[in-house]
Amino acid sequence: MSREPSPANRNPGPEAGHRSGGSGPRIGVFVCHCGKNIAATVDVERVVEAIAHYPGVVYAARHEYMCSDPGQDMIKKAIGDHRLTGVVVAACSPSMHETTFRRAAEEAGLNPYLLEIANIREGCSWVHEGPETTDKAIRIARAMVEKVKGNHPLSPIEVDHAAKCLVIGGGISGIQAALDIADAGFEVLLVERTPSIGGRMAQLSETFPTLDCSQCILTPKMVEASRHPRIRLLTYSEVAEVTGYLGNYHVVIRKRPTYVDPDKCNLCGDCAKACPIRVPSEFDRGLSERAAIYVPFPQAVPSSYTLDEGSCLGLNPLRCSECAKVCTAGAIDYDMPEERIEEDVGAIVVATGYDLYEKERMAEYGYGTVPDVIDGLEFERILSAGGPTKGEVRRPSDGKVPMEVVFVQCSGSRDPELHKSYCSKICCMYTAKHALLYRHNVHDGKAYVFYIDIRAGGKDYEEFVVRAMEDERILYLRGKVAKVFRDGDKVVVWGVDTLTGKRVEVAADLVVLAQAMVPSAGTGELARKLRIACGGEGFLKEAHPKLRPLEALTAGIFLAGAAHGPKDIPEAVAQGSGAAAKAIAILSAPVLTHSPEVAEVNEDLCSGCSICVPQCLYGAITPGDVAHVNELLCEGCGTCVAACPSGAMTMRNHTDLQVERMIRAALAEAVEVAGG
Amino acid sequence: MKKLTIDPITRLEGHGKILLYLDEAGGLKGAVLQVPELRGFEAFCRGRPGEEMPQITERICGVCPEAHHLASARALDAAYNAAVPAPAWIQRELFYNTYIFADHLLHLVFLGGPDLLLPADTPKANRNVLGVLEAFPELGREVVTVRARAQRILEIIGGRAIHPVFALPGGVARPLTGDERNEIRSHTAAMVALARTFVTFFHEEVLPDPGYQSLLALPQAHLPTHYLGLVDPNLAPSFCRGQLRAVSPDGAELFRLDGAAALDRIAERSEPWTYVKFPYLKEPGWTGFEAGAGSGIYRVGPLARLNVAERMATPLAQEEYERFLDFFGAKPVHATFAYHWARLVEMVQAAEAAAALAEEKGLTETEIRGKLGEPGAGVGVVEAARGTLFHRYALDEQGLIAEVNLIVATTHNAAGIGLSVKGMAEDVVRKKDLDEALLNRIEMAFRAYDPCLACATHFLPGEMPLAIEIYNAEGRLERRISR
Amino acid sequence: MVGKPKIAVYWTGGCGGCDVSFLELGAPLLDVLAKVEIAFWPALVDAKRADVEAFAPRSLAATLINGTLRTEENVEMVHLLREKSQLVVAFGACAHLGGVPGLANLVSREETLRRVYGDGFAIAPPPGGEAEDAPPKLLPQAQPLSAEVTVDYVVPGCPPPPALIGLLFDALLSGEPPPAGHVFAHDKALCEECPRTREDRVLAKIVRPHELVPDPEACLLDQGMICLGPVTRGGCGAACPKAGMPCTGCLGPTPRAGDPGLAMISALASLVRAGDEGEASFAAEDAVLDSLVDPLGTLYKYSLPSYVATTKRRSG
Amino acid sequence: MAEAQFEPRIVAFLCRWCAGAGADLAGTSRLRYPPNAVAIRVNCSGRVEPQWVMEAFRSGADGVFIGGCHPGDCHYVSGNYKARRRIHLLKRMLSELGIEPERVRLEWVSATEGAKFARLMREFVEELRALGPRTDSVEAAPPAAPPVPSRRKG
Repeated sequence: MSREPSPANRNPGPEAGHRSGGSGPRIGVFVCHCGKNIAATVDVERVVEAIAHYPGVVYAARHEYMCSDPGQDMIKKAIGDHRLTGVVVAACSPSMHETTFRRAAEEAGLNPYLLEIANIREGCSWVHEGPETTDKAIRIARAMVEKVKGNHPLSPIEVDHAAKCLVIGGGISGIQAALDIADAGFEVLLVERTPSIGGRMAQLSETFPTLDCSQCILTPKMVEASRHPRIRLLTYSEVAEVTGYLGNYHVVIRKRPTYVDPDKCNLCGDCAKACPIRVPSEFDRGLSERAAIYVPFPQAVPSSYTLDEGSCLGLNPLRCSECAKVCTAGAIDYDMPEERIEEDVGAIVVATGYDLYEKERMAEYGYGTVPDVIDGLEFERILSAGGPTKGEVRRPSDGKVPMEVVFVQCSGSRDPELHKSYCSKICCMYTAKHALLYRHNVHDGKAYVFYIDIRAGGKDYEEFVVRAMEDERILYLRGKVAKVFRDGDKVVVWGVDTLTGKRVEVAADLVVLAQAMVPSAGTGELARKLRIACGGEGFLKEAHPKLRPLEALTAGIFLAGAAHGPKDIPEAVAQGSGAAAKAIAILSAPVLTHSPEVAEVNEDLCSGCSICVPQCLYGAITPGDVAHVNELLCEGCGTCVAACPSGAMTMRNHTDLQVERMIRAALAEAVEVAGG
Repeated sequence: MKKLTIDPITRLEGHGKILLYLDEAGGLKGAVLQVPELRGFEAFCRGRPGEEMPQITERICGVCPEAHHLASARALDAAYNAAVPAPAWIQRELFYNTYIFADHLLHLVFLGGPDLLLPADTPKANRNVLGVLEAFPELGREVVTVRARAQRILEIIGGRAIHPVFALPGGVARPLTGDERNEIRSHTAAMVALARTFVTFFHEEVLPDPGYQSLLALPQAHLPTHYLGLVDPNLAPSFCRGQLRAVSPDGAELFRLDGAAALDRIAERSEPWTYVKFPYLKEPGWTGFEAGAGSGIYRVGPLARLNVAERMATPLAQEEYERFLDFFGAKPVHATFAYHWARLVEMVQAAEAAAALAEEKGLTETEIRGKLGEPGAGVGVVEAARGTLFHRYALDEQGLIAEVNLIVATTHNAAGIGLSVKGMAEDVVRKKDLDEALLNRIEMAFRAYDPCLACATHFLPGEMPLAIEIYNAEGRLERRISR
Repeated sequence: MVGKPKIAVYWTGGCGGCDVSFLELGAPLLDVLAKVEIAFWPALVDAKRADVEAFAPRSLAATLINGTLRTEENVEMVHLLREKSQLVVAFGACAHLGGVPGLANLVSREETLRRVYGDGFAIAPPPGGEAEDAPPKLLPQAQPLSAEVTVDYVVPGCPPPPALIGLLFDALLSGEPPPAGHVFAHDKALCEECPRTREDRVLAKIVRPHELVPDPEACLLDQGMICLGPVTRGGCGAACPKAGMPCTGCLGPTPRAGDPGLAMISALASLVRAGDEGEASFAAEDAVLDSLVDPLGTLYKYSLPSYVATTKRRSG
Repeated sequence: MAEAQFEPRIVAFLCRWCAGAGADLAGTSRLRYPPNAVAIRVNCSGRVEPQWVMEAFRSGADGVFIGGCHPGDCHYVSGNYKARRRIHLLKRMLSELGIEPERVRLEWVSATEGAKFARLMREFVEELRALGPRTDSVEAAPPAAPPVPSRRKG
């Protein structure tokens, strides 16, 4: 019941040793005493005798320490003297010395993939006693001889790659990744959907736990990115198509027209004044208005106006053109076309960031219906010197300074029944920050914080929260808010303090909801284009939750920032640098090399049933009349091989034929053992 | 003692050999039809999914898989208490009439044909379809091509011509398309045309032949038994629907009932000396191996169906049916060799019916599955080419087969075939120096029934002794050799 | 008729469908029949066993044998025919793999006989006959042809599609027959010739044919039906899937599939999904897998005797 | 002399990342367990084919052990889940064939669970001794080889 062995590795390299010889296999077996480690319980001499007479074995020898230079020389010499077509070293676990012995084989002119380790130490001499130990050692050696008989000479797969990287998302995490990669000497395409890079961090007032000004620490990085000779900034742009694979991705980017020539625009702002249109400002979360032609915020990069086609009275046909009339710089060009940029990149970093959970879904907290119920980012804008209230805390409805403010944590988070089941991680911290900043602003104001529990894991975080809690005018109430509703010009909050068990009712002037973080809009669509996975909640999925947290399952694509899950700024920056390091490892390699021991399709047998396709989480298999395996993407797990019903999928040097012969060799009638 | 062996008996479906034991004087001591075959369906069908039965039981017989396929589906309809929608029924009936046409044609030309179409003294080497094709080349070619076209219809509807896959509990697998209907139309037209041709041919070449005339008249081949078959509401023969009607040797109706109820009127007789069960009508009951109104022994198949019917369902068939009645004068017709002629009459009706069904609007409609109830027990009955076929299943709560029982055409006829073989054997051994051609006459006796031993032995024993009784001059049972 | 190659056609424990399929060649049948002499074919001509015994060894150019081996007589006959033939062709699923009657191996011979005839059953010669007249004994198990004699070629299928039978005769009459062991069917699986489109290869539930009117375009496996197409040789034009019914594997496994049942078990289990993969879904996945009723009967419908010996299994 | 007790023959398929590493750890920790099992290392439990398990039984094995990574830990993310489903379905068929499902054992063993690996080996051998030699009729070769070339050949 055996499938045929997979044909020899198609890559250049010596043709199959014993196959070309045609004279049948000539296997050498080298048994190691490992001092007493093996010899104490395994009768090494018996093993050598028994295996020497095993079909296909032409030479068998033993040595005190096979891994020692004399031991290795013994193997090298025998390879030459006995024209060996395969070698089995019966010694310690392959994880110890496989590479050592394979290098030795190669030096002696034997393809390293024709050498295998039979583990008779960890798997035998160290764990058994009595004569059966020797019997088992012989079985292990025999089985490995059978495997080597079926091995083919292979050589590593090598592919060229582009030395350029695509970074998707111009938030702090994406900026950091772009800078690190560019500083390492590689070209970077930094693609940002909005008119300016900067992302969420640009909207923040001050950052915990140090309370330094967000803009002040962000802006330099934004400028650095825009000025960097190796970073090509593509704002107001989106990734349209991604094809190809690790090292050789071909990307198509659509750059929407801003209708303003950034080189000519001098930011005088006359156009915006002249513009008859006013729409809510995205950057200020609707707390202020902007014209149809606008800069999202003063420090925007690139520093140039953008004409928003959506809110403009009309470009085609031209309906207004007031802005052009007043633009002395002649920067406005209504005929600016959409640009289509095509590039080949070796790696991709995805840093598309987060949104806040939609208002509409928080009806129970009056969010979206009561004007003085706002979310954390809106409050950030209110706190910002450059914000709609110039940094004074005034509430949206009537501009009054709120004397009592209620902060609600876990709004939409940790609520599997109604909302999101996960913890949004940063809310405890920024709520504490909000409360403190509010108190700095409104000295006689009073703040209430409703929380389930406080999660302040992070450098200096706990201390920061304690600062807030110790403020006598910030009242932390452990419990969930049941209802928020409007009563005259007050916003009434009903909650329960689960510590005292008392019902709490606050007639507040302002309510700030620490809304759950969700992946930014379009994350799923982008993931499909990139052929990477999203988890249940829509955040991008890493290749391994513990061992490969920066990598997507698709090789050559890396994850950074909140697109991968709720993160605060330092984490997002760290992951940006980490993803950059991963990308640099690819970009800096002279060629990409990959193990040749991968899956392979026998095209004469494949019917294209494509049962194998979903087995591969690495996207290595493309369906078709016959399935195609991208060797570079194949990780060699063999799940597709086991799934293939027709035996068309095989794995190099791990074919069913080999394994089934190993099974028979391992079980064949007991070998007579001395004294047995 | 002398032994003559005919092994294997040929030009029928399944295995069999005949052993004749003669005394020194050359008189017949015993005649045994041995069926050395057992496949054990009854045993291994248990535990299989019910919906698999149409595909499993049809492997009982590759000559009439369509009959098992549909009988099985009907048993499942009943077991699931499902109402089969009209479009599904049109598909099934069109399929089934085409099968009857093709199967009868197969027997008339390929299996029984040589006995019928070639002179009795034809040498063995030519006494086969090839001989027929040589004797009647153009008819032969036409038969081969039209049979292929009929098979094409079975393929379109059934998915495959042999061992179809389309029938399911409560309906059929898929709706048919307009293109498929058009192709079917062209084939049914050819079937009707060939039916006409064959009728003319029969009256010009076969019926006048003194050999056939003598067979029709042969007293040993004249067996007055009861008859059983399906009829439609107008009392015309029906192949896969309608009620079962039984008539006595003098043509009086004994009953007209649905399959399950009719099955209650039938008992199975097992004899200590044989493993085959002999079905008989509870009323009048079992009186031993003898024909006649007093005996519960009945026959099925083409002749039986014409005998239980009062008319045919289609015009051309009706014409031929009347000629058939005129020839024999009285009904029921008891001449065993009239089975061949009856087969022809049915072949005409099947062709005409198929042509009509191909025009039915519902043929291409999409409501093809009835709602299924909880699995239970059910009986399905159809008329296989060679006679009535019962499938009876009991399903467990998963819809797996708990019990299965089949009564197939050749089993119903077992007693009749036995009596016929014995009769022919007596006739033959009376003659001196038995030659091969004479022995063939014994085979002819039961080839007339177009017996399907594969069917009969789907789970029968390795042996089916026949006519081991010795009758005296008055035809009274003298002694029975039992074991 | 002199000079024409002699051929024989014989059935062992079969249903005759293979013989009929031969006749379904239609017009080409006549050409074939014109080119060969049929020396023995119980279904069609009147030659008897005695005639066969009289043939000279290897005087038959080819013998097509269909049916499973069930009785000692079957065995005698196939050895007799092997001796008289230059080439022996396993014709149809029964001779090739054991066929549907091979399902009898799910029940022991003794069990079968007991169920049908009750206890104490013993075969015996007819009255007045000698011992040799007794009907042949049953073999302990149904067997494919290759269990008893060397098989030169295989025409698979239940029954073999006329197209494949045509291939056989083209090869036989061509003068240069293919190497021994040739199977007259495709090496690639049925999916290759199946017009149905394969979308998401996920088995979210298992449905039985009577529970669903399948979408006419989509792959039946994707719709939850256990279709053996992926492990079964092509050559029939995917007749059953085209008819809206799943492939049940009558052409036998592809050359390297090995044990078709185990190959499908691996494939089906690989495709099963019940929510995100992970511990939380284990129970739901098992529920889907357990809804596959009668695995042996489904996965080895035509091949039980060739792949699993089962007579000692729990008596059913 | 006491009559020799039944020594079951076992094949163990171990994934290289978890169960295989766990077995190595059992070795470096010098944890004793009976020598009945011969290990065959695979990259992932998802590579293990039902046909191998049957091949082991055809070759006279009394038990088959498959060791993979714990749920969530698979080096290839989900190969162990595929293995689990395949073995689940396989066991249903084995019992139909008269092979006790307990003769096939799929276990999760991490690279740090050397002790668990040794314990499982001891347990499995004990269980198989209790079960005794196989009584099914799965033979060294199938009852009848299908004609060449439909057997898988090298």
